[in-house]
Parts: sequence; structure tokens; C-alpha cells
Amino acid sequence: MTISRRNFFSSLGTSAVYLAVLSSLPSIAWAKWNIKAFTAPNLDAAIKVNYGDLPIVDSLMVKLKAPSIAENGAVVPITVESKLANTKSISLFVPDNPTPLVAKFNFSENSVAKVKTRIRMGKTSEVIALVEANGKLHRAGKAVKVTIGGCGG
Amino acid sequence: MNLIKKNKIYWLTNIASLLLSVSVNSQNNDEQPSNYQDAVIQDIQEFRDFYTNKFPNIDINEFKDGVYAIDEKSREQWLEIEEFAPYEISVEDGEEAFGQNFANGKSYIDCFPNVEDGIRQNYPYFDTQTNQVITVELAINQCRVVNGEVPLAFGKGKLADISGYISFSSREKTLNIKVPNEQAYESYMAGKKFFYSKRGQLNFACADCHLQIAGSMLRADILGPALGHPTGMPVYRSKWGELGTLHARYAECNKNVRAKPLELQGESYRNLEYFQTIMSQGMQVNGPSSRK
Amino acid sequence: MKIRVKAKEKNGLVDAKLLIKHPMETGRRKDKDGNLIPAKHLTTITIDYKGETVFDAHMGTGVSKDPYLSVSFKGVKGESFEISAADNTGESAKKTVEIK
Amino acid sequence: MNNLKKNNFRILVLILISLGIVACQDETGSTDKIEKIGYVKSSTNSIVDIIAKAKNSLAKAAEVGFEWSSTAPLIKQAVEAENSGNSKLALELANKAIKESENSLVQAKYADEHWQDHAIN
Repeated sequence: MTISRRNFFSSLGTSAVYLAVLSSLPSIAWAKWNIKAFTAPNLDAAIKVNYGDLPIVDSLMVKLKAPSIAENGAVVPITVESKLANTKSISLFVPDNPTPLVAKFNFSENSVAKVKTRIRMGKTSEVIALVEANGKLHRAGKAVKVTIGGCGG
Repeated sequence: MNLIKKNKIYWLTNIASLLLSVSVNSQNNDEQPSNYQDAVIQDIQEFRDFYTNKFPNIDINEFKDGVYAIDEKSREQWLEIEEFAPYEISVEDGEEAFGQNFANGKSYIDCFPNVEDGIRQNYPYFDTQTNQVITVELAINQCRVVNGEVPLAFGKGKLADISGYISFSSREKTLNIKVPNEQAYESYMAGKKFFYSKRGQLNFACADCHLQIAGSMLRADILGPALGHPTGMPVYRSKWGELGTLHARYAECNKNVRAKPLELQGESYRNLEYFQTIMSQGMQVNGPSSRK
Repeated sequence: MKIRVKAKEKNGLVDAKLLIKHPMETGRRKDKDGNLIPAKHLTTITIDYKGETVFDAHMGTGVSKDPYLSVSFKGVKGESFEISAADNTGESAKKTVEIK
Repeated sequence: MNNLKKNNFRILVLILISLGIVACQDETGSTDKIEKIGYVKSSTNSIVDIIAKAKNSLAKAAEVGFEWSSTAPLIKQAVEAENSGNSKLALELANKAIKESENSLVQAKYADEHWQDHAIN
């Protein structure tokens, strides 16, 4: 049993709900939004709340596209894709943000493990993508420089 | 070299459109084309030549994309945002407002009857009745007031949304701004003077940043070209997090050089818009746009 | 909260692009008088197709204002899917979109 | 880091001011033609008068559309300083505001006379 499922269970209120959801579990358990994960103040804590102690490996199967220099830290376009089979989720982290976990995308067998989004970066930092697949976390990172502007345009 | 040639040929059609207004005038008044119109045409040519010489590898019409015509790396991020830009929601809101009836049963459509032919490409225009420059934004509020509605704020918000819809529905139409008489030329010259006048504690003119050193870095920003700038208005700046009008941008620019911004839609900014838009004569309406 | 969607089917995959009008207030920003503006941000965006959830995004304050997402899932032209979004203050929105 | 940046910016501003404003004063060489509002050194004038002068000079700069955004805050600070009994600071700030308004009038005059020197068309 994976950690995220354990979190999922602990985040449910009553055993009645627990049972109701259990009975519909065959395909996927869609976790609830986890406030602890999204308010965790550092990367390690954010990963731990999300995934427990799953082993982390660097992987070329995780494709992370982010600009080397962000035009504006308020809107940094990101594309992340997992080429790994059985990808359950992809999480994006910005370690130097006040709360590093930016988003967690959960996939079913009917969706493609690829997402484009736009994120905030308070300052220069690495962007980290963790793909949850086959009992491991597969990691890719990219350094993004954030400059403070004001004139331009 | 080839590019420049192509631009020149394209340019001929633009001159033609300005000349058209001249010849119509001269027919009406039975006069020769006046010097001021030749002067304006020459100004436009010199303005364009400046950018062509400064950026020989950029097709001049690409300046409708602002700084993203110059810097490939920012362009990539910009295209990612333009793929589904936040201003699209504002355009939708603007379209809704545009179609809605005022309390008296009329709507903006009564003031802007030819939406399907595009609106923005003919603005700002010089109104020979009241002898002043009329911008899209001023016309929107005039429309409201005439129909008994309260005017909207000129910078950001509802009015910018409506302006955004007007630009969006005028996209790819070619800017066709006329200088119909001597008074219009005076407004044009007032705008031109503003463009080249240094102001603020930092002593910068519009031209210092957006003409002379356009494309260079100022702190962390690449300075955008003044040519083509009005084509992308209104603008959704990531920094603002919302759509804002050209005059909101002027005010911001003035603040950046520590000059107290002038009144939005006041005479000074409207004249500046008139001059700046005439400099972009013949380019395509491209607004709204997103910028950093 | 306003949801705008562009969805196109190609080779059995629906490419869905979503833009949701939302301030995404971090709770760390101050207003002009120096008071903290309370956090107001999306927490979940879910895509349901034929009664089943096919994609589910969770997010915090690190997602930009007016959040944008582009995702693909298996789907057929003419069918429709449902997008639901909810924020931390309990506000939510739904939109049904036909696949073109 | 932030402080460093601020300092850098301050230095930049100083350089720009010295290059820009001073240069433009030199070029015009006609600052004397502009009505001097008066740089008040003595304490014979009351602070209230000096602040009134600062406001008056600011109004003149605003009238020609060349008011600097930095000037009104100086006057506001001068008033606050005076109200809290710090006349020395109030005098300093009010004089600084007067100087700024003078400079913006110089700038306006320079623009009137020389804007075409900077035009490419």
C-alpha cells in the first residue's frame, strides 16, 4: 500500500465514508485536497506529507520544461510529462517558495500524464517534478532564474 | 536587405491610405495637399526606418508583438501564455457588456455600429467638430454619458474589458489614422513633443527608452519598441494581473521615471496616443496582448 | 469564478485547455492599509467524463493568478465532459463542455 | 540582498540625476531666466511660509505637466516634520521640494526649447 493511500485514508472523516469509498476502490482512489501538504514550509516536509518515505530516483523519463530565466516570476509557464507506465501522479515543487508544493496532478488510465500550467516563483529556485509510479518517486529538476523587473513592456 | 525592400513595398500601400485622406480633402477644398500631411508621412517613414536600421533582421510588421519580436527567449514564454491568455476572460466579459442594454434601451452598438468591420483600427481619430483626439476609451465613456450612464474608470477594470473586446474584434485590421486638418496636425505635434520630452526625476523621454535604446536591458527588463506598441492595447500585464489601457501604461511609464502621471484620457495622453498610433500606421491591430 | 475551456479531439484524445478566473490570493499579501489579504485560492480542479473522474489537480498558492491547465484524456467527439473547480473558501464552479 | 539592490538602484538614480538634470541645465544655460522661487536658508521666514512656497512651486510644475512624483511626498513629510516639532528637518525637506520643482520647471523649459534636438523625425 502506498503512502498516498494511507494519507488518503487518514484524511477521511468517518468510517462510514471510509467504507463507502473502499467499496468503489477497484480503479483509483482520488485523494482529498491535503492542507498539510500545501502548507508544508520546506521541500522535505512537503514530500513527506505527500508521499511518506517512497524512494526518490532521478529519471530521464520525467520531462520538465521551464524557462531558464523567467520573464515574470508571477507567471512561469511549465510543462511536465511522465513517460513512465502506471503514472499515478505528478507533483511540482518550488523549494524556495514559502510553501514548496505548487500542485499535484492525479491521473487515471484514461488521461495522459502530461500537464501544462503556470506557476509562481518568489525568487530564483529549482523547479522539481516528482512522478509517482510503480512505488517510487521519479525526479526531474530545472533551475529557473527569477529577476525583479518593473520597467519593460 | 530583402526584408527592407519588402517593407518598402508594403509601406507604399500605407502611404497611399494617408494620401487618400489628403486627396479627398484636396478635392473637397480644391486645394493642393498641404505641407503638414507630407510632414506626417515623412515622420512615419523616418520612424520606421529607425527601427529597420536598428533591427535589420526583424520584419517591421513583427513589432506588433512588442519586445517579443526582439527577444526569442521571452517570445517562447509569451507564446505559452498567448496559447490561452488570461485576457480572454476579460474579452468575454467585455463582449457581454458591449451587447448589454443601457437603462434607456440603447447599447454600445448604437455608438459603435460597425463592429463587424472592426473599430480599433480607426482610433484614435481627430474629431473635426470638437477639435480633439477621440480614443476608443474616451468614446466608450462618451457613449455611456450620452445614454445616461455613469462613466467608467479609464485605467483598468470594466472599461478596459470593453476596450479589449473592441480590439479583439478588430484584430488583423490595418491601422488607418488620418490627420484631417491643421488642428489635427497640432495635436499630432503636441503628441510628438511629449514623446521626445524628458520628464520626471530620472529625466527620461518615451523616446529615450522605447526608441533610442529599445531592445536593451534596463535592470531586468528588455525595453519594448514604441513602434507597434499601440497595436497590442489594451494589455494584460502579469505584473498587474489584469487588463489595462494604453493610458494606464503611460501612467506606469511616467511613474517609472518618477514623473507624476497625467490625467488618463486627458489631452496630453490622447495627443501622445495619436502620435504614437500614427507612427504605427499600416500595422495590424493585435490587441489585447499579454506582457510580463 | 469563471471557467473558460478550449477542447479539441484528435486521434481519440481530447486536448482540454482550461483558464479559470480566480485571484489566487496567497494570504501573504498586504492591502494598501497594511492589512493581510486573506488567502483565497483554488484547491481542486477535476475533470469528469462519462461519470468517471479522469483527471484531478490539487493546488496551493503557488499556482499563478487566473490558473491555466492543459491536459489530455481519452474521449469521443460529440460527447461532453464536466469541469469542477473549488477554492479554499468553499466557493466552487462547474462547467459542461462538448468535445469538438 | 534586497538592500543591496535598493542601494544599487539609489546609486543608479543618483547617476541618472547628475547626468540628466545637470546635463540639461548645462545645455540650456538659462536657468536664470526661470523665475527663481527661492532657496530659503535663513530662519527669518517661518516654516509655514516655506512650505507654502514649496506647494506653490509644485503647483507651477504641475501646471506645465512636469511635476515629479517625488516632490509632493517631500512636502507631505515636511508638514509632518513641522507638526512633530522638527523644524530643521521640515526646512530641509521643504527646500528640497522647492529645488525639485525648480528642476522640473527647468526640464519643462528645456523640453519646450529643445525637444526637437532629440527627435529622429
